[in-house]
Amino acid sequence: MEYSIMEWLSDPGLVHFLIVSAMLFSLGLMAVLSQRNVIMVLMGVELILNSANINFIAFSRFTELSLDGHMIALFVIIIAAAEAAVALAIVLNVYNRFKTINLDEISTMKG
Amino acid sequence: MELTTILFYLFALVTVGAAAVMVFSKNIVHSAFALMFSLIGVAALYVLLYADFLAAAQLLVYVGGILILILFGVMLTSQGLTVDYKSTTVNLLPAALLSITAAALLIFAFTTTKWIVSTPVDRDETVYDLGMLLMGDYILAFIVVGVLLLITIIGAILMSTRLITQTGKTD
Amino acid sequence: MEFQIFGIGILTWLVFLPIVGMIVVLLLPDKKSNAMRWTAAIVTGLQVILAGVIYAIFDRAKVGVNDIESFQFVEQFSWITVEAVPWVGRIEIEYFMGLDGLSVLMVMLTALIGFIGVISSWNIEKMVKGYFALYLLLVTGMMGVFVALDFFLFFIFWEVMLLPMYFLIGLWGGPRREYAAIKFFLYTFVGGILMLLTMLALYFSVAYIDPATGQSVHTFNMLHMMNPENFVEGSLLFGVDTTWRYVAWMALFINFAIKIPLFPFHTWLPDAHVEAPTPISVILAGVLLKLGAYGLLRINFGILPDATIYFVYFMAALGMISIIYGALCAMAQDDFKKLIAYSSISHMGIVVLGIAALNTQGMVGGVLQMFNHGIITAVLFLAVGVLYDRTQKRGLYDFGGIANQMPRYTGIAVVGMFAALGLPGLNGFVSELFSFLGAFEAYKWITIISVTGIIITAAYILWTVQRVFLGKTPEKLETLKDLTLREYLAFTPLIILIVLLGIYPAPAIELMNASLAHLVEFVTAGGN
Amino acid sequence: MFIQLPLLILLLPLLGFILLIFFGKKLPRNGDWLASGLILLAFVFSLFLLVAKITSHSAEVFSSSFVWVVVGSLNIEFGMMIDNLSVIMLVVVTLVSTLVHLFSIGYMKDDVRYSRYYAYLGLFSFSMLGIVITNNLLLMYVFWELVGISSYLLIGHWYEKKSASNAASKAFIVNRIGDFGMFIGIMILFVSFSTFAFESIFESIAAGQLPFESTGWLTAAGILIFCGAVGKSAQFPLHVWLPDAMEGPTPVSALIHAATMVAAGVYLVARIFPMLTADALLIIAYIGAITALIAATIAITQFDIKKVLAYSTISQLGYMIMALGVGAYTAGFMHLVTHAAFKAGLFLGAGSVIYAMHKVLHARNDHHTDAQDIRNMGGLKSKMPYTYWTFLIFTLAISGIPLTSGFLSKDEILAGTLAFSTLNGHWLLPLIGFVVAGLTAFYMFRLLILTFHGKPSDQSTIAGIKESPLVMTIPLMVLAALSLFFFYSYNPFGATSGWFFAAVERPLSIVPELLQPASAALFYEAVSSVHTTAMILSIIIAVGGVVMALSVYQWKKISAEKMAEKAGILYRGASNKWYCDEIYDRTFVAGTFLLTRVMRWFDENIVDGIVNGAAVVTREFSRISKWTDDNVVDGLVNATANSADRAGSLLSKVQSGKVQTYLVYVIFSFLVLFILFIRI
Amino acid sequence: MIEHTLHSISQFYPEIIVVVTLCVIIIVDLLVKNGKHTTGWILLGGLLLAGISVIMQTGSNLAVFYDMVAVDPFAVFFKVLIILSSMFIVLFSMKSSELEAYSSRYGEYYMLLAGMIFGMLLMVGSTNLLMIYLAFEMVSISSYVLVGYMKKERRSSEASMKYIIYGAVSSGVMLYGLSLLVGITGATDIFQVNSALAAGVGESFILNISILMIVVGMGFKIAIVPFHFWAPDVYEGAPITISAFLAVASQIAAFGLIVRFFSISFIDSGGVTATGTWQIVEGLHWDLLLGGMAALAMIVGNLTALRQDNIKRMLAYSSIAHAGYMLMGLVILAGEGLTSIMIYLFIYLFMNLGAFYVAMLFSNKLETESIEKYKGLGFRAPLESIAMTIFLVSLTGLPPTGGFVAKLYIFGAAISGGWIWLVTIAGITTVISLFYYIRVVRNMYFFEAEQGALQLKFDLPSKIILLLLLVPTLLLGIYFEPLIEFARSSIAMFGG
Repeated sequence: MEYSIMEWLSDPGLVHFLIVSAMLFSLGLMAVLSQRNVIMVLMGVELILNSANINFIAFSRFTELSLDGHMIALFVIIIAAAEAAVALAIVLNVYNRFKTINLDEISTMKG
Repeated sequence: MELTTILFYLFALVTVGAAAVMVFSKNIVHSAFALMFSLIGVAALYVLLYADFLAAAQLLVYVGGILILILFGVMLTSQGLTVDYKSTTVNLLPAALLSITAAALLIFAFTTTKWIVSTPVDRDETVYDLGMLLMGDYILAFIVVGVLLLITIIGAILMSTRLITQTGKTD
Repeated sequence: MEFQIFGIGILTWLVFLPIVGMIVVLLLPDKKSNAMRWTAAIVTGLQVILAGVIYAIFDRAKVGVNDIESFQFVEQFSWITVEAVPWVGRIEIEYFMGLDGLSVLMVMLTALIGFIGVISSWNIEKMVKGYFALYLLLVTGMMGVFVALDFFLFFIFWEVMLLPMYFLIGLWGGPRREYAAIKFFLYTFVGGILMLLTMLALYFSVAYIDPATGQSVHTFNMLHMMNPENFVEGSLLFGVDTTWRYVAWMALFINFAIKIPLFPFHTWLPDAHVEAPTPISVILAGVLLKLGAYGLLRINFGILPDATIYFVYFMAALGMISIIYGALCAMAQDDFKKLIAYSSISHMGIVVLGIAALNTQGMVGGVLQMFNHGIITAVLFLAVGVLYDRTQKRGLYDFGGIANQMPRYTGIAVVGMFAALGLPGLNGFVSELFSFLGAFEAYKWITIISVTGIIITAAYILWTVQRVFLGKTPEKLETLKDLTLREYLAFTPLIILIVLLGIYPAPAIELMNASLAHLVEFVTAGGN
Repeated sequence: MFIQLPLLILLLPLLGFILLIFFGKKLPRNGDWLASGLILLAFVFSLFLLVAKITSHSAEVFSSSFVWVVVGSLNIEFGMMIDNLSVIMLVVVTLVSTLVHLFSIGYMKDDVRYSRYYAYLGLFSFSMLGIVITNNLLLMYVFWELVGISSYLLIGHWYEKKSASNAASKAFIVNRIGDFGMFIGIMILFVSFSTFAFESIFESIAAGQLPFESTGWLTAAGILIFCGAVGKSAQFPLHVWLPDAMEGPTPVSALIHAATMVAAGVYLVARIFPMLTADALLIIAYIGAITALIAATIAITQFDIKKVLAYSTISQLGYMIMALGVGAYTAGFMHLVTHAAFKAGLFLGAGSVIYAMHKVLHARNDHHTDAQDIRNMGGLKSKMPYTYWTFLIFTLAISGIPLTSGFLSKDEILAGTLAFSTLNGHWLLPLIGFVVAGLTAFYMFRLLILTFHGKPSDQSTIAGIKESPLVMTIPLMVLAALSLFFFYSYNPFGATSGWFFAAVERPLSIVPELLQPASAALFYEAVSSVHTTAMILSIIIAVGGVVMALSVYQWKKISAEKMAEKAGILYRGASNKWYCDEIYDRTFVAGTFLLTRVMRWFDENIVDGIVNGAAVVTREFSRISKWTDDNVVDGLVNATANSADRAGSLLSKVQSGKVQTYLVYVIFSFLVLFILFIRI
Repeated sequence: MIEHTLHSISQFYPEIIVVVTLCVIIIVDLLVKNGKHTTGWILLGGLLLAGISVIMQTGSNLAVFYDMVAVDPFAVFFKVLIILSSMFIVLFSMKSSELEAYSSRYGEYYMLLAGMIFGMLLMVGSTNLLMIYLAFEMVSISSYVLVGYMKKERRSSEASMKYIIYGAVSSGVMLYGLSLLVGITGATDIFQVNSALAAGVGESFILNISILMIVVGMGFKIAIVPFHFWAPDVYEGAPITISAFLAVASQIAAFGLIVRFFSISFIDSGGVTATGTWQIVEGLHWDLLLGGMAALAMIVGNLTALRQDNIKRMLAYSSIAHAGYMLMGLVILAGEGLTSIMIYLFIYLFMNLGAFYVAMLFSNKLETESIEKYKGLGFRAPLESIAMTIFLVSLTGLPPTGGFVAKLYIFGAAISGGWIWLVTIAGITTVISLFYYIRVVRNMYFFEAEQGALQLKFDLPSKIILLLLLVPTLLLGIYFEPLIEFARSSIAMFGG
């Protein structure tokens, strides 16, 4: 069976979603690695989690995974929320100590 | 071209584009809003994937919860009244290289893999099934997440409230 | 086996008496330093008595080496047994001790030197409790190595010595003690790791069929390891003359060479000797160095005979280099202790040369040299200690004319010196003689070159005698007092042994004759 | 009797040693009587033994052994052997020893370590007797070393003097070098024949067994054992220790360094004579000849009375060795015996002179004048008549003037060398022999004249000189008597007819025939044909030497200085002992010291460095021990460990404290691992 | 369905007890605010009960909660270890003086601790990818907060922030990897994952990516190189009790998880070959991957530890190195490897906790964690110094201490598996480790105490806790047969 590129493009299937997730993942990674602001980094993390979720849901639809994927994604959303809450609490605390939330300035311990 | 295809590309563009704006914007508030659009895009994609409950949850939890949290974070940690929303970057080159490599690697892997695809099931609604699963197979996970949230609350409170020392002074 | 005290075997007593002593010392109140000294003396004294008993009833005709039946004072019971692991078979570690001709002399040496070490430790005033506790632990370790027949047990005792030694040098030593201590520790530890790895490789390669149950049992039992039939087919060390066997031999050899110490693994010794307090130097040179040579005989020769034959020339060459090199380095020293340290390297080279000969004369010479060197260096270090106690100096040029002030001391020290020089009539000669005779049979030129070492030895020893004892007494030394009673007590048994074994070494040689002859036969047959 | 008595003789001096070393100071008179008495007893027994052996069992060899130790399956046996050679040596040793003991009572009277001195003498006598009566090489070696150590102790008796302790060490170490050869020789024989006993070794060789199946090794074994003799008998090139050994008390020189110990080498060669091949013997002969010549030339130029005698001793030992080398076995051994008597006498005589000089100088509190320099003496003849006359007899004997014992033995040696050259064509040997004979006569008379005749340089010193006490002169007289011919042969011009030649026969060579030297029969035939020639020549040369000495020093016809000038480089060479010491110092000694220092440096820097392993670890060491260095060390450690912002080093950058940098590395590692992983 | 749930609950007592304890602590904390360790005692009691119920589970081997969690001997072994170490940590916490400044928050402290313990208990039992992730996050989120517990300390705050950023990213990556694994196999249960893989999915490229991503997350938990970077900073910043908890309990739980995950998911269900080694699912070489990481961990951990002056930081690097040693056990595709990991962990528990504990005692009195300041302590605090020496010697791996037995087994397993190069690196790095361990000893003994330095007095409970750690460390060096039996029987299910 031969697919032309156009045909492939015109029929969004599993791989399309996965590619979106991959792009989201790498954008999240980019944010995490390059942004000095902690909050930006946390936003990057959210992107990564979301990209994984897209995977789960996509697999859930296109493979035999059925609703397990939805289930996992649901829990991931919850955990993302929890993590964000704790992370922001910690950020606040750090801000109180360091008066900055630039990650590279918060490095008294090294070596 | 079917509608779903167009919608897919639209939502995908919104999702990825907004994420890109989020990453490359210099203003942190702009970034936050870009993130919102991106997350909404993801929710829309969920709809395309027949995950209606998940799309709802995504909107509620993320857009309604996490984003607000983040904005609070931005506000609380900005210096006083003169809000400095500038966000600067570090490690730009290695970060870009690594991200692009990761993306390329993943996309390459996804496209070359022969996925065992089964016929997509067009679900009407998933809420009931999910509810059954949650009370059945995933009961333990449900409970654990409950404990987790409890811990999170305690932790977040511990970290964000001011400490009252024994002498009664606040920190 | 046949000889027990309160139902416990004599070897267990011998090994663990010092531990009992250690506990007693630890329990004594801090102030009672004399009681601690006496405890140590009594414990080590009892060891000497036990060693005497062993000497008296030791059957000279039994060979030992790889034959459990002819070991003596055997104590063997299972220590750790894990039944039938599916993919490994049964695992076994034994508490297995015994004596044969290889070890009996070393046990006596350890007992004696241990006792004398206590006597010469009498004037240690700093942290007496810690000192004697560590000292006794050290003695246990040394004794244990000599009697252990299970590799695991051997290894445990081997490593148990490390820490006490580290502290004994590091806490009670001279000005650069810290450096010396860590150096000693590091060297020995590297060797220990090598031995550990080899031991494990051996363990997984050796399995014997338990006659009782028919199970295949992995074991640390050295005697089982000596039987080539017990090597599991396809295991790492299976076969004869394989690369892995050579590697294993080499790893073990390096470990033992460090302890001996052979060139080029010797550099820890001068530092350790110089910095260690006198009794520890005595122990170090008197017993610890022998562990290396003993290990070579017991383990390298016994378990990997094919590799031994393969490397024997190399061993002899290293022995030769150590002899010459040690002697030359000794000659260049200005520090009395360093000089003796290097002379130890030289003398231990003779041991290696002797045992590398792979014939009875050489082996007897080598093992006897171990014993004799132990006695002789003990005398020499004690002698240095006597001077150091009085003057706080060790430089050879700090002395002169001691003979006038301390004639008795001089007499004793000079006897020790002459024994080290290999003067006939004193014990050093006998063992050097047999070592060289044996070696000559195997390696003409190596031996001939090695014998030049005795010329250099004569030179540096006489030069030392001259610098320290002869000449006019400088004014600052005119107040020196001759030996005290305690010092006499330490010296006397050693000097008696030096002379006695020099004139009639048969009592020592007959102990090991049969065993060593058997070992030679065993090794030259390639272990079959 | 022939086993028990020698054992007793052996043990008597040992008993003396043990008693004196432990209780010497507590005994009356510090025990000199005990030591002397014991040795005298030994002498009496020895004499009895000699008479009994020679008269009744002349041809027999008594031997007895016991197992000393069993090594493996080998029995190492010790034992002793009494034949004519050994009984004669027994007497020589005990006699000289007895006389030296006596002499020392006077000579060492006021010494601080008087009892120690006698103890050491006992130890020496014991060891020497051991060499004499042992029947195997190992025991020989044992006693060999023991005489070495007693010699060391006695040379260093006055160890406060640096020169004395130096000389002692030097003597021992030089001897060790010789013993090194001997030890290897013994090893060769033992490894080949599994025994140390002479008898068994000879039997094996006679049966055709060779060490390592090679005639070369047999020759080598012989030469190597001879090395021991080279050391002990002060043969060239190891002769340098003997002159220095004169730092010891003079009686010691007489006993050890003239009569007995130094002769042990000759005795050893005589013992192993049967197994020496022709090649070995030739080398031995030449070594002896060279030694004789060199020492004689040096002796001419020396001014220290003991040094002259020392070189003379070396020279005479060279003679003996040469004699054995050419096959004049009996003559060589006989020279040993006769030489023992007259050389001991010479030394004791010199001792007597030195004692007298010393007393005078001491009384005058003069510590600058050398009591041993013959230039400070002269005209002692009238002051010390006993000493002088006995000294004269000894001098005549050593010069080889007829009617003395020296003439008998020396004449036979010269005849032997001559015979050897007729057989083998080695004419250099007799030539050297005769030249040395002349030189000997010359320098001995020079010594005699300068000491006893002529005018003293300092009259006042000589005026105070007194003859030594009786206890010192009696030994001189005894020895003088023994230097006359009739003790050895009734014919003053031929030793061969005496009992000595009958008792000591050259043993048969047992080496394979091709390697044998000329047989005894052939040799003696040649000897008898050249004997008369040799005798006449030797007398002429000896007398010539004497006359020469007289004309230079007594009659002053010839100026010694001018002669020296004429000799030029030769004189300077000889007076500086042919620079042997200097050469050794600059080469071997300096070389060894340099080597030791190099080794030490090597050990402390290179080996330690390398063995300590990777530089990191080494530096870690020093860091831990010193905690100070932070340049090279930290650079290296940081390279492996980490530190903020060290450019170029991945690891050191890693733990930067910045969490995003960590994450960059995590992702990077992820990719790297993936690439590695996917390849597998 | 309800029956199954109820039955599952009956097999779930330990976890339930911990959660109940958590709730009790919350309530008690609301009622009693006395700045004392009341809640600590409650937690201790809860742990004791949990421990007893764990021990009562010995021998059972079943899957509960719809195959989400397994209750089997393997889990029991790890749960015992986790509860044991947690109890020690609670005891430590009661003796810690740096926590005293926050005594008003003791309740929260112990609550979070209980949450973390709950997560760990789940971790070692999880057989479902979702449960693995949840347990993982449970532990992580509690520990993020606990690390930052000392809010007034800059370094504590910093540590917690680094930790959460690092942890969030790592778990994100792991989640992504899990999603891929789920997608490939179409299963969330690791047994199903295994059977799907064994049936031959045949896509090794994407599979490798997903496994590596999972390794990133799990490697983060055990702090294996190159995913270890957080550890030194976090250990240094966190309260000592939490550092110790992370170094020991967290390590134990993560190892339990990793061992189960890898050896169930990726071992060919064909099981054991004739020679006693396992077959890996085709196309995978995680043994080499993990072997390489183990080697790196040993090298980097030990070398970097050389330069540390802060005892906590030094112990952090040492923990990294020890993780490397333990990981060696996993690369050996045989039951011996797992046995040796478990033996190692068991002994590691005592010796490493011991070292942390003494460090804590010292820092309580000296108010410093600098090793340089330990000079002369050998004479000021003899018992504690001797104990420290023994713990460090044990960590070095010298007999007759437990550390030796641990190393013996790990090295032995590696040798018998033929991983000579790996074991050689392990040997070399062990020698290197001697330096930094002995440096502490040297500082304690080879220097005189400063002038006027007083003896350090510790109360009796402190000493008893010390002995509780010291005695097993020594005893296990001499007699370890029961331990081996215990470990061996606990992994019977892997060996067939």
